[in-house]
Amino acid sequence: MTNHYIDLKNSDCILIMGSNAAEHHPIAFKWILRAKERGAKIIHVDPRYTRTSARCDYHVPLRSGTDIAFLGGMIHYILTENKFFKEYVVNYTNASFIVDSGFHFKDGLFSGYDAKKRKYNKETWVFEKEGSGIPKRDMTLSHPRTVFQLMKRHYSRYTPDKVSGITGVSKENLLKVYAEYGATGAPDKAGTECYALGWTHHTTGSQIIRTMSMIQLLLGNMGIAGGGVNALRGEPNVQGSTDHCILYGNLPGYLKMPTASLDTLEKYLHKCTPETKDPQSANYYQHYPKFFVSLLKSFWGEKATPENGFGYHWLPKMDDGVAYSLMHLFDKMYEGKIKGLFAVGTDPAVSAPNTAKVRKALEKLDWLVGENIFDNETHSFWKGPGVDTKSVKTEVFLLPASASMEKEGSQSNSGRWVQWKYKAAEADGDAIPVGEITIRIMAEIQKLYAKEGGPNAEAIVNLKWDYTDRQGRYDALKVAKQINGYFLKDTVIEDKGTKTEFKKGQLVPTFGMLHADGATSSGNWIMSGSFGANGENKMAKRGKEDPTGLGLYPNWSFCWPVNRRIIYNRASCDMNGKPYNPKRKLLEWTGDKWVGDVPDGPWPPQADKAKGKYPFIMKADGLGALFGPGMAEGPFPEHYEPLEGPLAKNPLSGQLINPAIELFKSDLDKVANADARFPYVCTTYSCTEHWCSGALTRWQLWLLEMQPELYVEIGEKLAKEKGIQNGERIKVSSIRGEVPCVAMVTKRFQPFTIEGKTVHQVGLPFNYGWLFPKDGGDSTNFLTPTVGDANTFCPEYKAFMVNVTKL
Amino acid sequence: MKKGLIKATDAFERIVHWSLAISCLVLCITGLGMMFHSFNFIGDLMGGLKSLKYVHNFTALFFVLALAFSIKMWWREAGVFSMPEDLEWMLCAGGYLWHVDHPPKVGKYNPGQKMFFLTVAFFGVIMVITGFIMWFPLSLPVELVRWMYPLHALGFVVIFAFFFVHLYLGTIGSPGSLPAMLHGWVTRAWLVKQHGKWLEEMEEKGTLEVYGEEKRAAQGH
Amino acid sequence: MEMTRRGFLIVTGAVGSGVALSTFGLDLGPVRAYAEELDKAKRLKAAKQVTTVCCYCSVGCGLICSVDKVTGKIFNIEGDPEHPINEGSLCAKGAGFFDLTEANKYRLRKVLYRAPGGMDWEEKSWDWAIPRIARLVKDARDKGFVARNAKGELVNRAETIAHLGSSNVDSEECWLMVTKARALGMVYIDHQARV
Amino acid sequence: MKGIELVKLIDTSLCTACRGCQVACKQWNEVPAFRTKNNGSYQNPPDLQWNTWTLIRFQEYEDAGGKFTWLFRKDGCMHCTDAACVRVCPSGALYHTPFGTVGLRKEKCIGCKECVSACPFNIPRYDKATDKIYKCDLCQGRLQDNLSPACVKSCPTGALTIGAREAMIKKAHARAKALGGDANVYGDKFVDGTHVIYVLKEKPEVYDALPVNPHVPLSVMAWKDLLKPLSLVAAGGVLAASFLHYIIHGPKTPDDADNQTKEGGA
Repeated sequence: MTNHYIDLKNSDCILIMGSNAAEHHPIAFKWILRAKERGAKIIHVDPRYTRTSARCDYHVPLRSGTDIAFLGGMIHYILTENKFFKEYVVNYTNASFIVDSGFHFKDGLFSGYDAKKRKYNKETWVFEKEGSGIPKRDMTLSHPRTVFQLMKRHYSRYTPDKVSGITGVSKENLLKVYAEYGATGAPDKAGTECYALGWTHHTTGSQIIRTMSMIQLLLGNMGIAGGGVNALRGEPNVQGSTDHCILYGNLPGYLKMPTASLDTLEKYLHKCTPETKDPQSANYYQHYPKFFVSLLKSFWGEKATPENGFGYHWLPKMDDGVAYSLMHLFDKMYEGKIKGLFAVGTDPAVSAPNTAKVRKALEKLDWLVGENIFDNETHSFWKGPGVDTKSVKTEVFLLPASASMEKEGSQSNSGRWVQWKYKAAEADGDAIPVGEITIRIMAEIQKLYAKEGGPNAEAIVNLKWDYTDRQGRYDALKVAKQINGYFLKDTVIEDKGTKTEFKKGQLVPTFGMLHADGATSSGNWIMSGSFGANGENKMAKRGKEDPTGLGLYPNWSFCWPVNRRIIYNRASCDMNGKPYNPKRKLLEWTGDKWVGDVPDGPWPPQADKAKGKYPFIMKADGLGALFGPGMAEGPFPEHYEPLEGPLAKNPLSGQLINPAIELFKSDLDKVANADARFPYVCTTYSCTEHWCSGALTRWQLWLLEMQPELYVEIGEKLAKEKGIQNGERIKVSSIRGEVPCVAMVTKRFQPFTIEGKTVHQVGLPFNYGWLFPKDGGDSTNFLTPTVGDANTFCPEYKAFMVNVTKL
Repeated sequence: MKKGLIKATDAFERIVHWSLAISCLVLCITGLGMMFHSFNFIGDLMGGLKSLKYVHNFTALFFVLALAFSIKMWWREAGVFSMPEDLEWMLCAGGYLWHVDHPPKVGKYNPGQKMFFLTVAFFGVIMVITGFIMWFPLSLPVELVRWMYPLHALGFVVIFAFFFVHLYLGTIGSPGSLPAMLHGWVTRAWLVKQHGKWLEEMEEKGTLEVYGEEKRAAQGH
Repeated sequence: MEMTRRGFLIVTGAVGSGVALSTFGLDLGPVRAYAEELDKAKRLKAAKQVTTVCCYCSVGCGLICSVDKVTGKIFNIEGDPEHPINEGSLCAKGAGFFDLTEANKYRLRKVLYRAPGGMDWEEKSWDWAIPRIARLVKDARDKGFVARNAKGELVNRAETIAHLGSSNVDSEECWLMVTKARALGMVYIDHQARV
Repeated sequence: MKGIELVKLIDTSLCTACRGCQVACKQWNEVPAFRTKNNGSYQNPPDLQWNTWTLIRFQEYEDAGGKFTWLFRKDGCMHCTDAACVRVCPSGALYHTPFGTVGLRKEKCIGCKECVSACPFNIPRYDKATDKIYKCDLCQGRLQDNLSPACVKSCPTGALTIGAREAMIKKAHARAKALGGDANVYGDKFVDGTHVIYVLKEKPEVYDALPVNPHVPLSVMAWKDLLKPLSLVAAGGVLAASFLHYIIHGPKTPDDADNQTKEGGA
């Protein structure tokens, strides 16, 4: 989230799209309702009428997988109806930049496409630059190759008629939403968007979110109270686990995982550290080397020296252009290439796409180490339905873990609040925290390598690994401090003429004080500052002060970065630092300093040409990117159909599916697009009463009682066509597999009219598995394809094709 | 036992009577315990109100049996009015309320007793039906179940009231009656006064049993 | 940190009506004698109160665990009324948080092991399992270790072992896991952020 | 009555059916769950049961104009002022608390099930195993220790609030007025006012299992107001009459033996 949960109350218009907030974030929805009570309009755009829709001002159904078309239509509306916040767009975004003359877009493809590799060469996706190296700008936005004009042209194709035909949303509804949301382009209006897995679970997921970000930039809704683009994330510490990057492509703090071609630390740092010639761009990532070297120091401590590149070579390197995501992992496991797996607090045998393939892949493992508080379908895969247990040679460990309230530590919420929690009781039996299990296993491995040696053994043997207390138990505070970072030698920091001295061994109070020469360590630079230099644990703060009245609660827990509650907040003020909306004063420049939230840097506002900086400090150009060359499938989001959809042809172009997605080719990766055997659009989702794969909640009988078994929601019309009764057991099948379930016949799914034809959509929750309860149904991911977003590899769980039949 | 006493009831009759009487009494008392909070203490005597409920419910089973036997046994004698003497008897209230020199002679059961019997039989059945529905109400329509309570209470009102009348008349209100249900032997004088016609019938049929005498079969005047 | 606040008063409901429940007064009246239902509320006040954060969605609601000072066991968990986000309230999953504690009979309590071809779990000790796992990790890693890729570039990758999870453990644990995985040379690393 | 009379307000226009209340109730009161089936609805368990004292009812509703809404209603004890259940309860297990709510002393319940049929809202549920009835007591124990009921405490959106009766009724009416349309207040006008009141978005007759005009059943009135005193009057009357009969008229003694012989021989 750019903003945070409480901030939702400050909005004037909340677009909930790609989220079912009331069901999956009921407490977030509380703040949405607070906004509604204040008079805000709440709009729910979702294929299905849900508990969220029930409390919104209106619900607009759209066909799964057509969000970019819907939002592209909104951009078209905003630009043609002149609803955008011009001052903001001109000054705070790259709308005025002039794009390279080689850049073009034809029939669904941008310049530089390589059909063989399914990848773009992005060399034309760049800006024209002045001699000084600063991008050329046309502040009137009239040059035909300005980002603004290109964008306008690109989205001119997204007319209400066209969009209606693709999405199934009536023209009337489209214009209602566009008008309502477009109205937040006024300087004193705030509009926000809440999304969740309903947007990420698409082959175009990242681009959907980007489209919305563009809308927010156009309307001046970025960086303000009640604005932003807000991911309501689905897991308790998914923010923390993402911040620490349990992800193939990143290292803690979103630092980039090195690739093979970057064979030295210098090359790596050069590649990763962005540059700008514009003196007004803060370009905060210029400090990248400080963050990265401090990370290496936290890994290998004393053993990481300038001479050995701080251990850069000990890190594994990815092959250039190769991904190693969950789907790749199971693809390789299915090929028999992966022999051992740690599965910690996760249940991919239910939650990963194409379950049949995943479960077959697990059978090929030599060993599996599971760590969890309950057993699940992954740990017990060897006795699952249809598995010949005897022939499965996998050695399986299931290690009992402490539950969340049985251990001390921090969790980060979507609003980036890192909250400390305490241990209330010891876990029962032999259960210990996952941290302790990790420490013990790794310590044992270190011993083995110290004794026996092995390839790249230094990386293991030299690893700093002393995170236990005197009793030998896991010490969360010790780890937290290591993450925050230490001064490794006596250091004097100069800031605005004042000198502060830090002793070796003191905690680094903010990432601005990290060093690239090995003088500091920090396990995750964005968390640097979670402790004070004096050792105060800021994550444990419980202050209730609210000086801005906007619900920022700056003294409650720690919020990265540097306790900034709303990021890009300098964009809430005009060029002179005066708030655009005096009623919701997030930040104000008083002439010598910023007052309010922690600003995006201390520099004066942009109007000060000498010292002032642009607001989007993490961008090399310092401005919001309406043109985003970082994306895999193009700098402007374009509508493509899901991998499996009801249409044989994309109504907008000759390019049916996202041209940049990777296609998996195993024998179990089958696809049935516009196939009469599977005529219905299907989507999957969770429910309030269960969580994710249900691996925790199905074991809780109070919750199970409320949602006891797998069901499929079917519209009344389709049910009637099929002769299906409410409550009847039926079967949902895709080309990859089938699941029996209970039919829930409902008015809440209505058929869509797509390109003149009636298209039905159905949906199932993904919370069930065979292990428990015994008669509750199995994973809905038997239906879903192994395919993911071109940038993130989030699987496409939200749009694929099925059939429903009576049993 | 004094010589000359006349046998009014046999052992079986008395057992049934007392079974009915005692179970009815227990039901009334336990019922009272549940009907009025101020009588909840009755439950304490039984180890709690819940035990009282069980006593009430299971005594009811006993009551059902006794009631069935009573009805079977007494239906003919006490369930049918015999005219005209019963009507005459009723017109002078059997001589209970004002002085009547010669109340009409009635059979083994006078109309008052017959009315009592019919009331007990009728309301007894009602109590049984309503009681069982109250005991097992959950599968029945609530509107039906609801009315079982006032009906049960109504039955109680009537039976309870009649119970006292019966008690009074069976004891001090009509001295000489009690032995009929204690050991079964009554005086001739009482019989003449209360059930003259029956005496005559017995004498006619020769079914009269007099203590210390042989049955005087078929002996007439 | 343990919090002892005098009766963690809940005023969610009373805010609108302008009547704080604290003004109910402690007029216990005749019903005080019926202790059965009152016991728990009293135990609550006598308990050690420990704050925690919900482990389901990412809203980050605060909860208070009430721990019996004698047994050391959690006997009640409810929303933390001081918490600025949830203000004491909880959804269905949060309200059932207590069912994640050892009160839940399905919780794992022993190290379980399934031998190759085995038909069922066997109980093992930590001291048996940890060295066994370390051995398996080392063997699998060393066997498939890729020091250099096809192009001959130094990559130091352990491609035969992989790590999944987790977004529902603490950040410190995440950091330990990722550090361990990278030190071992793993590249197949992922967690629920994608699913 | 001592203490403050309370009202729990259920504002259906704010309820998201998250069912936090349904679980919070079970958690606090430590009641177990049943293994249920999906019957084609989110509503589960399908009805209140001895171990489900509050239940969110889900109802798909299309009005005459074809406008669709999904209605959520939290069902549970209404805590009547004139509570039929208290009237009929033989043991005093059901009682009026100083808060105006209807408490339940479980240890006193004898499992007679009278309240089950008497309740105009169909609330109390009987459990065979313990031979007792169960229902919401608005967390009497919590109220007495200055804690709000578990359901109110858990409610995220403010759909459930509790406070002094008059203030809550006022708030309810203000809310219904603000919502406009068919919104109405349910609960303040019958059975002398309930201590749980609703702000309903639709007319009461729209909602499943919600009586439009609830009242203490006539049968209960006949039984408790008429027959109960009547039974005493009747029994007392009979006793008195017998006594009067004895002292005024005297017992009906048999005539002495001579007389009788004479008469008999006549």
